[in-house]
Order: sequence, then C-alpha cells, then structure tokens
Amino acid sequence: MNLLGKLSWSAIPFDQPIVMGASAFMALVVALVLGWITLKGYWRYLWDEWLTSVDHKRIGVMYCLLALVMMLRGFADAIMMRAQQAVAAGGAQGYLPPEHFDQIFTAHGAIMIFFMAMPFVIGLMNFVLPLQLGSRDVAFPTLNSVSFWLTAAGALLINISLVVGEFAKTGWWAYPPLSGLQLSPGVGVDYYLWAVQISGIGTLMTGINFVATILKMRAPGMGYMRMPVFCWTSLATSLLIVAVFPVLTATFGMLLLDRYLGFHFFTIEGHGNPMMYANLFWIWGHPEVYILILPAFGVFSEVVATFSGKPLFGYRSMVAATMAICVLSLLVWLHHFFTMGAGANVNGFFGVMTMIIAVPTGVKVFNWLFTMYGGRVRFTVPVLWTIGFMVTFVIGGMTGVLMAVPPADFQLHNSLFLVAHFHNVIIGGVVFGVMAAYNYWFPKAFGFKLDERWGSASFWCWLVGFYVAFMPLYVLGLMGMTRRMQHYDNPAWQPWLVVAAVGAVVILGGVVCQVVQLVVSIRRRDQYRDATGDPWHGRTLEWSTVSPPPAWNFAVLPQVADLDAWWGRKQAMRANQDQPARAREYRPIEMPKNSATGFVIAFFAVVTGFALIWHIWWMASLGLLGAFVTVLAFAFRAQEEVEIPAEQIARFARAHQAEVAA
Amino acid sequence: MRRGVLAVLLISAAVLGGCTEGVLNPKGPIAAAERQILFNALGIMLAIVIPTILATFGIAYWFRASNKRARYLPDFTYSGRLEILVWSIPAMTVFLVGGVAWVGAHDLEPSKPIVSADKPVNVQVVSLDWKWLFIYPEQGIASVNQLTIPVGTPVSFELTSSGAMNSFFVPQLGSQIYTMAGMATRLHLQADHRGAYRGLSSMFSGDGFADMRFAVHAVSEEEFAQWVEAARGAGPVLDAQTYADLARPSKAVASFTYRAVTPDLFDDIVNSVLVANASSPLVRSSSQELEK
Amino acid sequence: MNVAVAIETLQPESLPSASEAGPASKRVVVAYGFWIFLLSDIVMFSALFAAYAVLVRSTAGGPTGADLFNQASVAIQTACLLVSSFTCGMMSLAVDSRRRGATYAFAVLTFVLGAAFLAFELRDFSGMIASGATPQHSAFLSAYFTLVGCHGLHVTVGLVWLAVMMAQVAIMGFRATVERRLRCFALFWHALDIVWIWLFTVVFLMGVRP
Amino acid sequence: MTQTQHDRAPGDRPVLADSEDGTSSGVLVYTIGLVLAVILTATSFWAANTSLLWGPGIPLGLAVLAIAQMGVHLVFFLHITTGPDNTNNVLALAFGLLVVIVVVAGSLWIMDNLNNMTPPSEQMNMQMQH
Ligand code: HEA
Ligand code: HEA
Ligand code: CUA
Ligand SMILES: [Cu+2]
Repeated sequence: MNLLGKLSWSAIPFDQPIVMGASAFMALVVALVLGWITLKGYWRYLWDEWLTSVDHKRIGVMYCLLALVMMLRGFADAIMMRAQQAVAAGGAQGYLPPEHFDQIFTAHGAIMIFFMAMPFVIGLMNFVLPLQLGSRDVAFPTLNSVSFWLTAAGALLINISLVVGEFAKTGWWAYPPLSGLQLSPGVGVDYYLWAVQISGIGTLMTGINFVATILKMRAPGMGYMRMPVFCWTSLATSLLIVAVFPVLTATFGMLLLDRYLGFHFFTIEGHGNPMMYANLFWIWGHPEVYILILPAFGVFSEVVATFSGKPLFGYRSMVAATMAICVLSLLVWLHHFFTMGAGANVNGFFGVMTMIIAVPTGVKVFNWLFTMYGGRVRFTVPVLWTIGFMVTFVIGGMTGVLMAVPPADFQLHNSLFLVAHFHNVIIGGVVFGVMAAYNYWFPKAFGFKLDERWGSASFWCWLVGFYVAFMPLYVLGLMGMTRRMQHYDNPAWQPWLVVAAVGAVVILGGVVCQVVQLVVSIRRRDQYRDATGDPWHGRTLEWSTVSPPPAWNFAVLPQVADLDAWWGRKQAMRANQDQPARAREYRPIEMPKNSATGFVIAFFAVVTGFALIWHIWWMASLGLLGAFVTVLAFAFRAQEEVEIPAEQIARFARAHQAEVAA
Repeated sequence: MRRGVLAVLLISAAVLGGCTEGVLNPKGPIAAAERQILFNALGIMLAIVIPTILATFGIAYWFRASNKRARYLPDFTYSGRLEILVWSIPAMTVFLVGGVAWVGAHDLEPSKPIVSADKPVNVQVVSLDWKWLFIYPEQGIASVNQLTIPVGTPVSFELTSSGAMNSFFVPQLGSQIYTMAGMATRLHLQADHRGAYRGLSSMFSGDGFADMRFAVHAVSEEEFAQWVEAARGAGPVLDAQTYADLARPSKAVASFTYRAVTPDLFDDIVNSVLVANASSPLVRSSSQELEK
Repeated sequence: MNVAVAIETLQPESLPSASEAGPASKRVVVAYGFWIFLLSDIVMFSALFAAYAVLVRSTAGGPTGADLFNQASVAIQTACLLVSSFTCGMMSLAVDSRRRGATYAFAVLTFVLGAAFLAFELRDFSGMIASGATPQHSAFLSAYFTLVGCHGLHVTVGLVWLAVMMAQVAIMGFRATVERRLRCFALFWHALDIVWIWLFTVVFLMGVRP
Repeated sequence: MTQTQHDRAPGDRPVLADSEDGTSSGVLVYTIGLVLAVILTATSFWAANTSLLWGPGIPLGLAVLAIAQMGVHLVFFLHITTGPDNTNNVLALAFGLLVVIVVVAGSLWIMDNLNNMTPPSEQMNMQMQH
C-alpha cells in the first residue's frame, strides 16, 4: 500500500519552465509577505484582529482581499491566453502547448467565477449589509468566519494545483464524458471538484446567514419597504445561493462518485446519462450569473441615488424587478444547451423565458436613468463606473437576448461571440460594479477616501481596454471562430486577436492605475481623511456611523422612520438645528467572541481536500476527524460573548463627536 | 467612445458581409434563415438599446452638478405613467423578439427535414479524438475530415461520438449540433452554392481539439457522383477493426476515404462505444499519445 | 452635525408591525437560519431525486427495483422513523419543561429507533451488494444507492448530533445555546422524515410496481 | 430588544408553552400527527400492493398521499401554520418547494425530450424507450 496515494515527485512539473517560474514567483511573494509580517512582529495582531475575527466588516475586507489576490491569478491566465491566440495562427503553435492552454482557460473561468467574482460580491455584502440594516453583525458571526475560511481553503487548493499535479483540462463546465475518469485520468478534475465543493459549503452557509440577517435582524422600524435596494438585491442573491448551490454540490458529488467509486451517473457505460450533467450543472450555472450581477445592480442603485442627490426613482418597481429576476433566473437554464438536440417546444420555451428577464433588467436601467434625471450628478469615480456600466451592460445584455433566440444560438453557441457576451456582462456589470463599490465604500471601511485622479485614470483604461479587448471577439464569433482554440489555421482571424491582446494590455494599465491609486491614497490618508463618517452626503444608515465603524457598528440601534433612513434623519436635524444635543446614556453591548474555529476548520478542509485528490485515505480521515473535533470544541465552549462596557462605548462616541466638531 | 464602438461595429459588419467565411456569409437555406433572424432580432433590439445609450449620455451630461441651467427635481421619485412605460417598453420588445424565438425554434428545429424535391443524401457523422468520420450509408463509402455533398440537395445527418462530446459546426451552412456517445442527434443542412467551406467542432473535447477541422466540399451532382466512384476505387475498408484503429487518438489527420463500409457500423458505434473500446484506445494517459 | 446623538431623539413608533419590530430574538434567528438550511438540504435531495427519476430505467440489463426491493423491510424502516419522530417531539416537550430525565429517556428512544432504521437499511444494502447489485453495476443502481444512502448518511449525522447534544445537556445543562441546538436537532429530525416519505413513495412503492 | 408575538421560529408550538397544560396539549398534537401519519403510510403501502385499484392511477394516488403526509408532518411535527406570525417561515417553505418543483419537473421534461430526440438507434433499448 502506498502511504502517499498517487502523490510522487513526478507530480511537480519540473520540466515546465513557465509553471515553475510562476510558482517560484508566487512562493517568493508569499515568503516576502510572511517574512515582513514576522519582522514587524505583526503575527499577534493579525491573529487576534483578523484571522480569528468574527466581525462582519473584517471578514468582508478579507473576502475582498482574497478576491483581489485571485484576480491577479485570473488576469495572468487571461493575458497568457490572449498572447497565445495572438500568435498561434496558421501553422504556428504559439508558446503554450495544448495540455497547458487547456488548463489555463479552465483555471481562468473557474477562478474568476468561484474565487474572484463570488468572494468579491460576498465580501461587499458582508461589509455593507449589517451597516445598512442598522444591526450589529450578521445573524451567525462565527459561521460567517467559517464560510470565509472555507472559501479561502478552496482558493488555496486551486493554487496548489499549479505546483503539485495539474488542473482540469475540461473547461469550467467539466462536462462528462470528458471529465470522467477515462478521458481525464489525472488529478486535475479532482482539484477542481474538491476546491469547489469546499468553498461551496462556505458559500451556501453565507447565503443562509444573509437571508436570516436580512429577514430577521433589521433595525427597529425598517420594514421591508424601507430596506435599501442593495439589501434587496443581496436578499435575492442570497436566496439564489440557497436555492442552487445545493444542486451544484449534488452534481459535483455525483461526478466525484463516478470518478472515485466507479458509479455510472454520467458514464456511457452502465447506461449513465451525460446530458443529465449538463442539465444539472446549468440549473446552478445560470442562476449563478445573477448571483453575481444582482449585488452589482444594488451597488449602482446606491451610487446613482447618492450622487444624484435624489432618492432612487421608482423604488417599488426596483424591488419588484429584483425579485422577478430572482425567480425568473431559475427558469431559463436550458439556453446553455440549445444545441444538444432538444425539441422545438423545449428550446422555444426556454428561449422566451430567458428574454423575459430583459424586462425587469430594462426597468432597472430606465429607473437609474430617471434617478439621474432632475438630479445634481456629481461625477465621482463611482459614478464613472456606473455610467460606464449602463452603456456597456446594455450592449452585453442585448447580445445575450440575441443568443436566447434558439436559431441564432445554433450559429453563435460556443463561438467567440458567446465569450464576448459574457465578458461584456461580467466585466461591464459585475467588475464595474465591484469597482464602483470599492471606491464608494472604501472611506467607510478605512476612514479615508481614495484618490480621484488615479481612480478615473483607472476607469478610462478599463473602459477603453474592455472595448478594444472584447469587441473584436464579437466579430470573430461572427466569422465562425469557436472558443477554447489553442491554435487556428484561418489567418483572417489573427488581426482581430492581436487587437484583443492589445486591449487586455490596456486593461492591465487600468489595474496598475488602481494599485497606484491605492498606494497614493494610503500615502495621503491624512489629507483624504473622512472625519464625519459621511463623505458622500449619503442616504443610508452605514453613513450615520463612524468611519471606520467600531466593532459594535452603532452605539445605539438606529430607529428607522422612512426609506433612505439617514437622509431623512439629516433633514430632520437640519430642520431643528439649534436643538441642543442631549447627553446620551449608553448601555453595554454583547458582542460575539473571536474564534479560531473558522481558521482551524479550513486548515483541516485543505488537508482533507488535498488527501482526497491524491487518494491518501489515512490523511483524509485525519482531516475529517480534526474538523469534527474542532466543531465539538466550539460547541462546548463555555462563553460565547463578550460584553463591551457602556463606559467604553461612551468614550468612543465622545471622541468621535469631538472629531466631527473639530 | 460610443462613436468608436459604433464605428468598430459598422466596419466589422461591412468587412464580414463581403469577404469572410463566417455566419454572415451564408451558403445555404438554413444559414440564410438564421442570419435573417439574427439581423431582425438585432434590429428590434437596437431600436430600444441605442436610444437608451444615448439617453444615458444625455441625461448624465445635462444633469451634471455644475450645470446651473438644469432643473433640480429632488422630488421626482415616482410617476405612475412612467412606471407603466418603463415596464411596457421592454415588455413589447420582448414580445416581438420572443415571437421570433418561438417561431424560429419551430421552423429551424435541427431534426426537421428540409422541404425539397430532391431526395436527401444521408450522412452519418462520428466525432472521434480528434477528427471527423463521415459515413455515406447509401453509397457505402466513408471519409475522414472531409465532407463532400451535392449542391442544392438536402443532407440528412445522423451524428454520434466515440467518446467526448463535440459539436458539428459548418458556420456557412447553419445550425450546429452536439455529438454524444451512446446516442444519435439529427441535423438537416443544405448547400446552395458550390464551394469549399470550413467545418469544425465547437465543443471542447480535449488536447487535440483545435485540430478538429474538416473541409466541406459542396459540388455539383455529377462531381458528387464522380467523387463517390473515385472513393469506391481506392482506400481501405472501414470495418470494426479499422474503426478501432481510427478511433485511437490522433491529431491533424490528413483527409482520406474508405472504399467500403460494413453495414450498420454506425449503429454499432452508437450502441457499443466506450464499452468496447474501454480497454485500449480511449484511455489516454495524458501526453504520451500526443507524441505520435 | 451631531450625528450619534441626534439619532436616538426620535421616538420609537407606537406599535410596530412584524417587519418593523426590530431584530428578532436569538432563538428565532437561529431557528429561522436552520429552517433555511433545511430547505437548501431538501433542494439538494431534489437534485438526487431528479437524477434517480431520469436514470431509473437505465438498468443496463441488470436488476430493476422490482427485483430488489424488500417491502417488508421498508415498512419496518418507515415505522422506525415515524415513531422516532414522535419520540423526538416528546423530547422537545421535555426540554421545554426542563425535565432532564424525560429528555434523556426520549433521546435514547429516538436514538435507538434511528439506529434500528439504519441497521435495516444497511442490511438491505449489503444484501443487494452481496447479490451483485452494486452501485457500479448500472446507472439505476448508482442513483438508487446515492439517493437512499444520502438520506442514510443524514440519519447517521443526526444520531451523532443527538449523542453530542445529550453530552451537552449533561455537562452544560439547559442553557440557552443548548436549548437552541436541541430545537434545531428536532427540526432536522422531522425534516428527514419528510425526505423519507418521498423516498418510500417514489423509490420503493412506485419502484416495485411493474 | 423588542419581543413581539408577531414572529415565530420554525418548530415553535402554537400552544401556551409556559403553562402546565402546554405539555399535555403538546403531547396531543404529536399524537394526532403520529396517528394521521401512520394511517397515510399504511394506505400508501396498501395502495401499492393491492389489485383492487386501477393500476395506472396508483402512482398518482401515491403522490397525493405523500403530499398529504408531508402536510401532516409540517403541521403537527414542525408546527408550520399559515398564521400571520408564521408568514416568513411559510414564505421560505414556498420558495423552497418552488425550487424543488422546478428542479425535478424541469429536469424530467428536458431529459425526456432530449432522450426522445436523440434515440440511440432502433434496436437499442435504453431508458428513453419506455
Ligand atoms: C468573472 C469572470 C471573468 C472575468 C472578470 C474575466 C476576465 C477576462 N477574461 Fe475571461 N473567462 C471567464 C470569466 C471571466 N473572465 C469564463 C467563465 C471563461 C470561460 C472559461 C472556459 O472556457 O471554460 C473565460 C474565458 C476567457 C477566454 C477564453 C476564450 C476562449 O475560450 O477562446 C479568454 C481569452 O482570452 C478570456 C479573457 C479574459 C480577459 C482578457 C479578461 C480580463 O481582461 C479582464 C481583466 C480582469 C481582471 C483584471 C479581474 C478583475 C479585476 C478586479 C476585480 C480588480 C479589482 C481591483 C481593485 C478593487 C483594486 N476569458
Ligand atoms: C453576470 C453575468 C451574466 C449576465 C448578467 C447575463 C445576462 C444574460 N445572458 Fe448570459 N451568460 C453569462 C453571464 C451572464 N449573462 C455567462 C458566463 C455565459 C456563458 C458561460 C459559458 O458558456 O461558459 C452566458 C451565456 C449566455 C447564453 C448561452 C449562449 C450559448 O451558450 O450559446 C445565453 C443565451 O440565451 C445568455 C443570455 C443572457 C441574457 C438574455 C441575459 C439577460 O439577463 C440580459 C438582460 C439585459 C438587457 C437586455 C440589457 C438592458 C435592458 C434594456 C435596456 C431593456 C430593453 C432591451 C430589450 C428588451 C432587449 N447568456
Ligand atoms: Cu440517450 Cu441513451
Ligand atoms: Cu445563462
């Protein structure tokens, strides 16, 4: 019996200079960071204040950080693909052999969806939701920490695959039979499946957590029709997570059973049915893209209202549209396999259902327009992203509707037209959304604003880069070029692919500007300090508290009387300005205690996942046992909460008032 | 910016319309109908999307905070009439496009035979790692990576796969359809013009995927007959044994023909597939097969 | 602007409706969160049910449900689960009225019934496997073992959970957290019953019909 | 924190939990639930095995019995009612059921259609030939 399962030295691709170089670079960066922390003696601080923190704001920030790190990986993959396709024309093979190229597009798709976009929007919701709802934390703070660390565990596993073994070469859908044991005997598919299973548990628990938070933890007076729109879109997203992630877990579980135990769900042998995999995968897959875009819609709603100096136009319509998208998105999944041969009624039904989503989405677009109408629009960086989004997303949405016409999709399916569509909506929608959010809420999170000049420079690079990089793909799709091509023989395609590569480089410029923006802003943080807690003249409750907010968010739970609670409060205050500030009486607050549970469980999850991938059964058992014991230890913990004394809260509040007054 | 985008779109449309081999340059009735549907749907949507984009720029620009002439309407937050408009405009658009989708889905259903006076040519397609096998059951011949069809005659395809999923796709002739092991999909296409068209797989199927190209030769009736005759006179015979050889993974195979085919080979492929081959050719130990 | 102070000067409204009442109590939040989890779990089962329904005729020439299923055993399993649901309810009542002895007694009953259920299920499984009807034999059997086995796995988790909870009652008493966890356990146990209703109906009863 | 009677947790019994007779009426509720469930289960097992009933209708009947029994469990064991204090719990349940129905019915419809459209070949006898 082999103690190390399938693992051996040959799993490490010493013969591939690109991989080894990238790994060495990554190892170097990690070593540098760890060394710096050790040198500065920050470990204690890091452990106490971040790694074991159950504060939703800290966890939100860590989610976004994780997303940024994974973004680098995903972007590196994207640049490599663009470079490969720019050169591999005619007889040329480019610099990436197929085995490598195939891993790259799979990793790019999987990482971008699961470990860049998902953590980013979840991070945002984590940070913002409790503040907007006027509550002290999410419903289950410790569970929240577990969720985050499980996501991080999945991300770590995917990155380990770069160095030890290989990644899947199947595309991010991992359709069988290609992803079955016969055609993919290596560990690549297993890395993918286990990484997603582990992070998927975290995501599911996040969804549950947010649903409970939004429905049960709102500040007194905040009825449903007084909830900020971002909370509504987050509710819809969380409901979708709860509704479809279990399906993904079950589907990947079945594929794992096929691969590990010789089951026959999706094999041809034993009369399994691979079409069933496609069906189940997209039952999750389509709602997933709305899971990503809905929070972005929420962000744009907040940004447009705030910077137009007006309440959101047609709030009720916005809420109705959000919930309509939530439900409709569950009924359209077949549009990802119109060409599998289903009959006309099935194709027609799902085509029409798909298009119906354009109605509520259009309502949203028009309502944003009417919000700006009659406003005083301040062109800050978040607004630039928002307007860029409104223009770009409408184009991407339109090409989506085009592909929802089955006969059109018979021609466009799996072509670069499709690739252009989804980058059009994902970059123009989700990425622009998280950028707007990042610029909008940064001062709330860190107490100082981001530099506007570098911010808008970054925006323009992104916008121009996006169009240069992806409009050519529409053209190529119409020219008949399909996706996932490691090389091609048609020289007419090459010029467009070169342009696309240039576009990706322009986007890189945008990312560089963003990094510069961050560095510059940190340098000038005193100049950009946000002392009032309300730098944008905001409308919702998060702007009513200090920037950055204390652990308990609100010294006293706010009392909500209308939509745009904070705006109304400010108006009321202005009305009776000279009423003297009453001295407050603060009461002690119970806050959940920090807990290492999440971190430790995630550690064991990595161990278990790695062991399962390499068939090291003893290690997998140990990992599971470790996780179980950790849960037990948590369950038997004597004390769960710490009390923050009224004195401390009063001191903090007084200090803040002094600062505002100054 | 916006003008740049439009320019790019217009130029590309012009370029594509003329000289390329893409879906905008159809050579058969299916592809032509699909292009028309594509253009119609696009036109309907542009009628609403372009005004939306223009309005975005216009409103954002006019209501900029520094514009003293713009009226500030902080209470303009609801209007019943506008709400109705806002819901009904996209709804009407979708009604129209949805109609196109529904009717189009029925009209161009891939398994629906093409109405024609001529008897269709039957072709059985098998996607293999990584090449295409075309069996002409009536002619008793087969070809690899090359599909020859008579112009003006409907072609009735029956498609399957030896392993991974693929998608059979000839952009200039129209609809693509998946090929899947253990089952047979149906597709009907027709070429109206003589010429050579590019065919490929659009569903990723593994390391040799990029080379899964085939040439489609649409030729006259007589030329087709000649080609069949020529094929009958040369090349190996396709039977279970030679099929097993062919099924072994290989890339960028030059096209060739088989002079004869065992009857019912296609059905056998559909029914036995991997089970029969599980032992050797399909188990690819990642890279060593690729060396050949 | 004197923010932090001004906020609380507004009077709370007189009689808030449910949605304006402010944060719910921890008890409600926990149970509601768990309720959502149960729904997600049921969605996961629905994917397995869908797979089973699609693959039920794909027997690859092997045995069908009618050949394999033992109705007597299924009836016994059903009885065990049903009664255990009842004893679990009794346990909840005992917890509510803080009766330790009754809590243990009903917990033990519930545990024994659950274990009996599992024993019968495993016996059926091993019988099938011994006769060659393994999950590796056909798509139908893969789906069957996964669907039913997944429910069995849930029951196993429930048993471990119950045992841990009894230890908690013994060590920590009826503390608020312990009580909340017991409430969640009861929800879990009852929900498993609902899954089982569909299992015996769809898999076993419909499956044995020709 | 505001404690209102508006909001009930799933699994909360509607009876007066504090008073002494709370327990006994609780026992009554569970007992009724058990009796009903046993009756329905027995009927299901009987219906599946009898020859008295019209064969093709039996699966439908079994499904109805299962739905009824699910209702019994929800009401008597999980204490879900349609009262206003239960709105949130019921809404969540309704959403869950919607998803379940979409997943199961949608998959069956699609897969059945695909299987019919992509038959293996005449003589082959896979799941698609019922
Ligand atoms: C969230 C999803 C996402 C994102 C953001 C991207 C971004 C990019 N993608 Fe993506 N791509 C996918 C999802 C995504 N992609 C998927 C799902 C596939 C299919 C995979 C498959 O075939 O299986 C795919 C496939 C795919 C292909 C393969 C096409 C083919 O099959 O032939 C290519 C080709 O070049 C490509 C290019 C790019 C490029 C150049 C970018 C970049 O230009 C864009 C740059 C993006 C970033 C840099 C990340 C975002 C950055 C941030 C969020 C930074 C925030 C910073 C601060 C706040 C400081 N993508
Ligand atoms: C954030 C992500 C996101 C979003 C929001 C969308 C939104 C939409 N998508 Fe997209 N889609 C993806 C991500 C996304 N998609 C991905 C990742 C894939 C491919 C995955 C893969 O294969 O790897 C994909 C693939 C995909 C396909 C499959 C194509 C194929 O495989 O052949 C289809 C087909 O119907 C489609 C349609 C749509 C539609 C109709 C919308 C609609 O929601 C768009 C609605 C919006 C508008 C229409 C614009 C605004 C509206 C108005 C201004 C009103 C007026 C307009 C009209 C009435 C038209 N998408
Ligand atoms: Cu489809 Cu067998
Ligand atoms: Cu979709």
